[in-house]
Amino acid sequence: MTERQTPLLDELEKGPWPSFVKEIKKSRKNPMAEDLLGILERSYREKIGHWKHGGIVGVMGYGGGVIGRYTDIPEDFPNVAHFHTIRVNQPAGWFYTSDVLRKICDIWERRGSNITNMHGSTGDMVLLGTTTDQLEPIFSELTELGFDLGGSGSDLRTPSCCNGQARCEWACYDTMGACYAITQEYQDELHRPAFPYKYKNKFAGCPNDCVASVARSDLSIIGTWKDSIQIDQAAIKAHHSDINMVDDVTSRCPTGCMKWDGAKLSIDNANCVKCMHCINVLNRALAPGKERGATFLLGAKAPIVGGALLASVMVPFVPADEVVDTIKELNEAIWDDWGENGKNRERVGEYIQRIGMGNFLERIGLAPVPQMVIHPRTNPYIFFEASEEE
Amino acid sequence: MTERQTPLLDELEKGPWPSFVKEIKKSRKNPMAEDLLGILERSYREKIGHWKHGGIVGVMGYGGGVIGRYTDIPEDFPNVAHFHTIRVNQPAGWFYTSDVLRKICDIWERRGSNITNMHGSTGDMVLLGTTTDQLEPIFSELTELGFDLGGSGSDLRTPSCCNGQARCEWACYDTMGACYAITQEYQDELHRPAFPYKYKNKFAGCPNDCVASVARSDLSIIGTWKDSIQIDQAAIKAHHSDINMVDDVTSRCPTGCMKWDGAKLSIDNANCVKCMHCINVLNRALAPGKERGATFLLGAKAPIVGGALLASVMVPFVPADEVVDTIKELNEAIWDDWGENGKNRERVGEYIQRIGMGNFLERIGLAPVPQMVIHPRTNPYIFFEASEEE
Amino acid sequence: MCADRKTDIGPPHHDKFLPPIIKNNYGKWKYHETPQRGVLLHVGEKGDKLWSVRAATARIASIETIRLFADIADKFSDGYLRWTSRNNVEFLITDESKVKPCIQKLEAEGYPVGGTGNGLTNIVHTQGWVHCHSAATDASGVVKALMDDLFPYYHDKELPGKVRIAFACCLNMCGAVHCSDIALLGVHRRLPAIKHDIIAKQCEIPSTVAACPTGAIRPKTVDGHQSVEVIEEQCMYCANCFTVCPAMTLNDPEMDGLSIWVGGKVSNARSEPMFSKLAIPYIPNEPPRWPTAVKAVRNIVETYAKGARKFERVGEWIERIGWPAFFDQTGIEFTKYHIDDFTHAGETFKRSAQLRH
Amino acid sequence: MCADRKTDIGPPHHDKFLPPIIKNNYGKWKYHETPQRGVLLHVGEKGDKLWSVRAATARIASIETIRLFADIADKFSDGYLRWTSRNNVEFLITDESKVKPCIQKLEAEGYPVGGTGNGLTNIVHTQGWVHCHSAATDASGVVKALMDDLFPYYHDKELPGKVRIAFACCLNMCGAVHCSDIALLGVHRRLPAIKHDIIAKQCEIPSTVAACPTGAIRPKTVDGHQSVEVIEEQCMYCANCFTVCPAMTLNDPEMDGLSIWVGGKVSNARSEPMFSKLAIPYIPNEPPRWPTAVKAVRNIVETYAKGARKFERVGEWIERIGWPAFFDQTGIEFTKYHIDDFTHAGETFKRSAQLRH
Ligand code: SRM
Ligand code: SRM
Ligand code: SRM
Ligand code: SRM
Ligand code: SF4
Ligand code: SF4
Ligand code: SF4
Ligand code: SF4
Ligand code: SF4
Ligand code: SF4
Ligand code: SF4
Ligand code: SF4
Repeated sequence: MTERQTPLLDELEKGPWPSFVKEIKKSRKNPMAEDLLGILERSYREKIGHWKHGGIVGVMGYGGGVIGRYTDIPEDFPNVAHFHTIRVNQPAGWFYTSDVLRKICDIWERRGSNITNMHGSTGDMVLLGTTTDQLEPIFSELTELGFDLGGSGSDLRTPSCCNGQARCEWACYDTMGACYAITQEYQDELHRPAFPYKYKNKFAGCPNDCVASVARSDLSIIGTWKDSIQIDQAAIKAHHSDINMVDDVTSRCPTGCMKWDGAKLSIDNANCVKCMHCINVLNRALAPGKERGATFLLGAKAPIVGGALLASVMVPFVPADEVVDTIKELNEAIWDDWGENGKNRERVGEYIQRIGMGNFLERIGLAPVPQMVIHPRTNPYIFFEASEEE
Repeated sequence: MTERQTPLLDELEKGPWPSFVKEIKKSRKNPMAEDLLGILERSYREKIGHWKHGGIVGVMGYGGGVIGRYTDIPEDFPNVAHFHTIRVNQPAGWFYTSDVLRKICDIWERRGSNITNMHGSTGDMVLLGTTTDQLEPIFSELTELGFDLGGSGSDLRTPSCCNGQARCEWACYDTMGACYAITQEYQDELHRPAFPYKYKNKFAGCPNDCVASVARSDLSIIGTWKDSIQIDQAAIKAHHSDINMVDDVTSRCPTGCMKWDGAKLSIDNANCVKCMHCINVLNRALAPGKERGATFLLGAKAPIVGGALLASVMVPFVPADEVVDTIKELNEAIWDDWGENGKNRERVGEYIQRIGMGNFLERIGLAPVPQMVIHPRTNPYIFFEASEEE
Repeated sequence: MCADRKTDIGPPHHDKFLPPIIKNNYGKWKYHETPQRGVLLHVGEKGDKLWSVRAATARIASIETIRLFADIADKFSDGYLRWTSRNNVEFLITDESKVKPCIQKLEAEGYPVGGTGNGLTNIVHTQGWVHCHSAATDASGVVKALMDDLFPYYHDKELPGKVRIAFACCLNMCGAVHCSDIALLGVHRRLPAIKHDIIAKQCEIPSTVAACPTGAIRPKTVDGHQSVEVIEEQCMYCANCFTVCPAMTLNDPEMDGLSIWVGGKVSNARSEPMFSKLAIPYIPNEPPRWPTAVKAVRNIVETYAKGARKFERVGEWIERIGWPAFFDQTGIEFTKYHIDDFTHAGETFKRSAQLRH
Repeated sequence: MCADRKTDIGPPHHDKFLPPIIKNNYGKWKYHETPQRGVLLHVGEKGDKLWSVRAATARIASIETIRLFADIADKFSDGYLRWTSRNNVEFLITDESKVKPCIQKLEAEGYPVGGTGNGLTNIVHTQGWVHCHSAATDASGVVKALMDDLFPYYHDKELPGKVRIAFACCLNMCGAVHCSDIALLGVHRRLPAIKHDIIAKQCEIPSTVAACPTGAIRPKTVDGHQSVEVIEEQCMYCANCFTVCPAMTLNDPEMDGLSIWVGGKVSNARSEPMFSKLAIPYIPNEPPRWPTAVKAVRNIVETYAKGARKFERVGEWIERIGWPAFFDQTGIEFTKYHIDDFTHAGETFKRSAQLRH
């Protein structure tokens, strides 16, 4: 097969940033990659994509994990007539060994396009482009290697987490452990879509939220602490050369709960909202408290249909060793209710808004607390219940 | 007529605060007042009001200014069988002479209940309770005295204003002058309801907003200034005994644009948002700038139907001498559009939300400016126009 | 109708009622002081001095009282007086020696002087059982009971900042209830009672149906009458149907009552204008002196007085300490009713992990 | 199907892939430093040291590249490596002397090291014309053009704070576009083209009608076919109908393009998480290197770099200076499209007189 001319794409080989065009060209000996280049050059010329709505394809017994994809011009690009992606559930924290990566590459060289996404934006390792007949063999080789598929469709999506305690001094609970435990616990929910719509879990070890969980997961578990920030007054000096204690630290505290008297830093911990800023800046001197755990937030999503949502507080604090059990309780209570009553393609965040947070809390068995709101209601439209009658 | 026993109401004659029960009793020689006492005692006993939905009553040629009111138990309280209120348009700033007040009292003694509200919460002098046959005579005596009725129904409601330049050093434009001018200009709109719903104008001389215009008027005109706050450094000392310059002043500035170096106060006026706080506290030393005018905001209302609204910025700054003309332009442009297209009982603030602010601005001929929003849109649901096609 | 019937003359020009000192200093005031609670001293650019003595009223004023004020004005302020935007009356005095006697006279007559500066002033309120058909509670009576109890904060005791209390007897909110430091609001809690036999005569069925913000009303034939029904779960007792249609009444002696709201403001000082937020969803009507409501408001005022910084309004104080602390310090119970569930509810959910623990 | 077909085994346990130093220090790290851009040094409670060298990738990775990374890992980091939550690759090195050579090797192979600390890191992005049927623009190409242009801010040049750029090729926003410092979002601007002849076969008409957030779709018979129509004024080109029904396509070569959003974040540091806000409603698709979009982003980054305080994220900077100043300083035009007109629009109106003039 002769290599195609791709004058437009070639422009994207220039410059210091790694080039995806080079990546595809590196895979060029694979005819799928060659046709991908061709179809992409065509899109660049015509300013339009050439993919069709995916049909339902997958591996036996699973309802998710594969995104079916076909080109609308198979006559010109027969090698990408089928070009399905496989979502491979990544190991927690995206840690690998060279060894296991090579084995995955080998499978993909034999059975796919040679091209991957490391990683998809939910967190999966995305194997980019194969044909329907290869799906089952790929699946069997992957499971042989100890890997399994991730989620797609109206299921529990592949959970993901920051690297947490593996490589971060601030992790307030074991994000990777929790992510693994939850992923294993819910293999059925992950592989067999049975929800009204997708449902995501993400795990961040502290309020820096390095997996964007508050914005991108239905249930977001963010590490935090209850007691006082640990201060090593002596170590503050180590920071003195590049940090101005007032301009850079105390004046940036959202609640103004810190004082620097020129020699000593004091924190009114009752008013600390655990934002992490001072700890981030003075990371040799300050550390989260010792009574650690997590805040649970629910309901984030992208805009379709009702507008984007950030997750909102469900449980202000759960001790670290109860995090996994609490996630299970919450997930299951939520799935029971939303799974039963959610409309088709209604994320849980939208569902809550439709039925009312107060009602939702009652149904999932959580008591309302003021931490759940920015402020109490401003409108007087209260749905008083009949049971209130005396 | 014998005086009734009112054991419950009598409880409300006790205590240091002026008693409305005493006020009604003072008027007791008037049979309407006597029956009002009786009906109110009944309400206190039964915990329910005894007034019916008002019928349409009024003076000839006017559609507003009188609120019809009838009791639902006329058999027991025949003297308040009719008990209409008359809204008398107050003089701007609620200034009176003893002389004119006595003349009003005389009219009301002859033709009404002897009881008033000084004032109603829109601002009118409210004459509380008369019969249908008295309306026309009262109106004629009031106009003879130089007074006219205020608004009610779907009309321009009685405009009101803070006392502004009459007695306040901070007034950035002539609120009373503007209120008077606008009231006179729109006598027809005030007396003959022709709008989809009520429409209110309120005038506050500075951002302290002593008439709550931002919360209680459809068009709110709030005085402000463009240039620098006037500072009399020497006068700051006059405040020194009771004011802490940092705790009470600079640290309370919403944008942190003030500095106190122990002797001198400096303000980064480009970042001053004209909140008034520092001027309020240091009123002998600071004053609004010299380039004065007003900010126009639109759309405030009480909750029914879509929830309460505060007014939002329409024109960030209008010089003081153009305020009245700009109000007229804006009122008229708004009435043209909302008057035509507003639904029945849809306040202009709700109307804007229904049709979209961008469209509304186009229709009333105002250019969009970023001062109108807290922040630009966060959702990507943009109604691009066909005219955008190239 | 006589030929010279005057219409559309508008209000009299205020010039007629302004004292000479105001005409001379119009737009030329320099600063003000508060020599004592209830008295404002405004000083003009050229040194002219005007004392305003502010006295409380019940808002409801008998003509006897207005005549009394006229007499007092004649005696102490050359016949000039005004009302404020919050139902206080002010006597405009140019002769300093008349200030104290004016105060004495007012207080002797039962109209105490106060209401300026940081503290309480008069309550903006509405008609209640005195005049309105919509009222879920009385207005003047609750206001009287409250102000008796909180009287020192009007008269002489200072609070950290201005505390503006408003009162409205139904959700129409004919007052600044939606933006007040503390607000009391009459609420219904029972479904509209529908007069099936007369509704079709008294009201337009389609506009009645359309009036409901939640779409709870549906047309229905009852006992052969053209009427409507209300879906219970969808009704939040706003009474908008009643405003449009008198044959749907919400008033109910047992279920009506009051709710309490906190933290609103309208001034732009320091913080931007804010809405009031729900503190207590329901307190029963307890005429004549509404002891539970009075106690609840006093509790909020006193907790605020203890905790707020100078100049801090109630809403600013709560924003600084956080709503959990507000509920904690006041001992008010947080319930599902506090969590918004109307159109923009989601905008009030706490969408961040910034929390005090 | 063979008897021993494995299913539901889930991902391998991460323990298998963690280097010994991490196992030993799991949950026991003490602090970190950044010896140079792109290198993190984590120090354990007992003094153990782990250097992570972070390199850029195009996210799209050929197996050749993954094998290259495997070789590099074998050589410098005992075979251990990881990817980050933003498509960078990290080599986990315990021998300090291997840090520089590892960097050299990576950069020589075209995978520059950087992305830590205050500055730019990799762009979170989506599939675009490489794989998705929905794309209003390409993803990888725009990202490549942008990062080439902004490269120094990834590699060595500092910015006041972290700047997270995200890219999504349609309103489904398969990325963190809604909460990014700077976001690029593919937009359609032409009505869905309806395939009247096949729509009834391919799609359920009722669920297609129901999919529209604004109710713009109505059932209609066209040329004898059961189909739908779209009310032009009510369509805002969200393509939700297309997601549900392939017979309604939005893709259009001339009208599709990009929008730019600014000021979002997800961390709780200092300020709470924030949504991105519209900066530029529309920029045409200009393959292969999207010069207008690139220039627009550079302008925003540079204006921010000039004006922001240390640690300040884009959204925090704008909140401090105010949106009028943002539009003024960047020279971006403010249009009616910037003013929200969707469900919660009113919540974004400026409802106060606190303004800079
Ligand atoms: C592959 C991936 C983008 C990428 O290039 O990385 C992706 C690709 C698609 N997403 Fe997504 N989404 C991907 C992460 C996301 C994320 C980000 C996240 O998970 O953190 C979001 C936003 C967060 C969220 O869940 O709200 C996201 C929000 C959507 C939506 C809108 C959902 C909503 O509730 O608003 C759709 C529309 C839908 O579900 O019908 C969608 C639909 C799609 C579909 C299946 C399009 C479709 O209608 O068939 C895309 C298939 C493209 C393809 O060719 O493979 N995708 N999608 C990401 C999954 C890879 C992985 O498994 O790791
Ligand atoms: C008399 C007064 C209350 C008072 O005791 O002071 C009043 C009394 C009534 N108001 Fe009001 N409103 C009065 C000021 C207000 C205000 C405050 C203001 O103007 O600053 C508001 C809130 C601001 C606003 O305009 O939104 C107000 C918002 C309403 C509403 C809700 C309007 C809305 O858009 O949400 C209604 C309901 C309606 O219009 O159908 C309403 C309706 C009514 C009616 C006419 C009830 C009705 O449905 O027939 C009341 C007649 C009561 C009576 O017995 O006289 N009244 N009303 C006030 C007028 C006196 C005056 O002219 O000075
Ligand atoms: C007389 C009156 C205007 C009128 O034309 O009637 C008035 C007059 C003054 N106001 Fe006011 N305000 C008046 C209602 C208001 C209102 C409206 C309301 O309460 O419904 C507000 C907005 C309240 C709110 O935000 O909810 C108001 C917010 C202010 C403020 C801002 C206070 C704050 O910190 O938020 C100031 C500044 C100050 O007090 O230093 C102020 C300051 C003043 C000054 C000092 C202005 C001056 O130099 O003359 C006057 C004496 C204040 C005092 O009472 O100590 N005035 N003032 C109103 C008296 C009402 C009453 O009887 O108590
Ligand atoms: C490796 C990674 C986690 C992972 O498991 O993959 C990570 C690792 C670290 N993050 Fe992060 N963050 C990572 C994604 C994020 C994200 C998520 C995102 O961007 O999508 C965020 C939220 C961003 C946002 O708000 O939009 C994030 C917000 C932070 C912050 C808060 C910054 C702020 O001021 O808002 C810190 C604190 C700091 O930088 O001082 C932080 C700090 C750190 C530290 C210093 C934590 C530590 O002690 O190890 C790590 C090195 C940071 C650096 O790059 O300089 N990390 N960090 C992610 C690297 C992404 C990349 O390749 O660039
Ligand atoms: S979220 Fe917190 S614990 Fe996790 S990697 Fe980021 S900074 Fe570390
Ligand atoms: S973590 Fe944030 S809120 Fe707490 S003290 Fe530090 S800067 Fe302040
Ligand atoms: S609004 Fe301003 S100008 Fe008017 S009375 Fe109040 S403080 Fe004075
Ligand atoms: S008026 Fe307000 S914003 Fe302006 S300097 Fe004074 S305190 Fe600051
Ligand atoms: S608040 Fe309601 S009950 Fe009270 S006066 Fe207004 S409309 Fe009547
Ligand atoms: S009270 Fe309100 S919610 Fe209930 S039926 Fe009437 S209009 Fe609808
Ligand atoms: S953002 Fe849209 S076009 Fe891009 S991958 Fe996701 S669904 Fe496809
Ligand atoms: S593009 Fe969106 S708004 Fe337009 S018809 Fe389709 S679903 Fe409705």
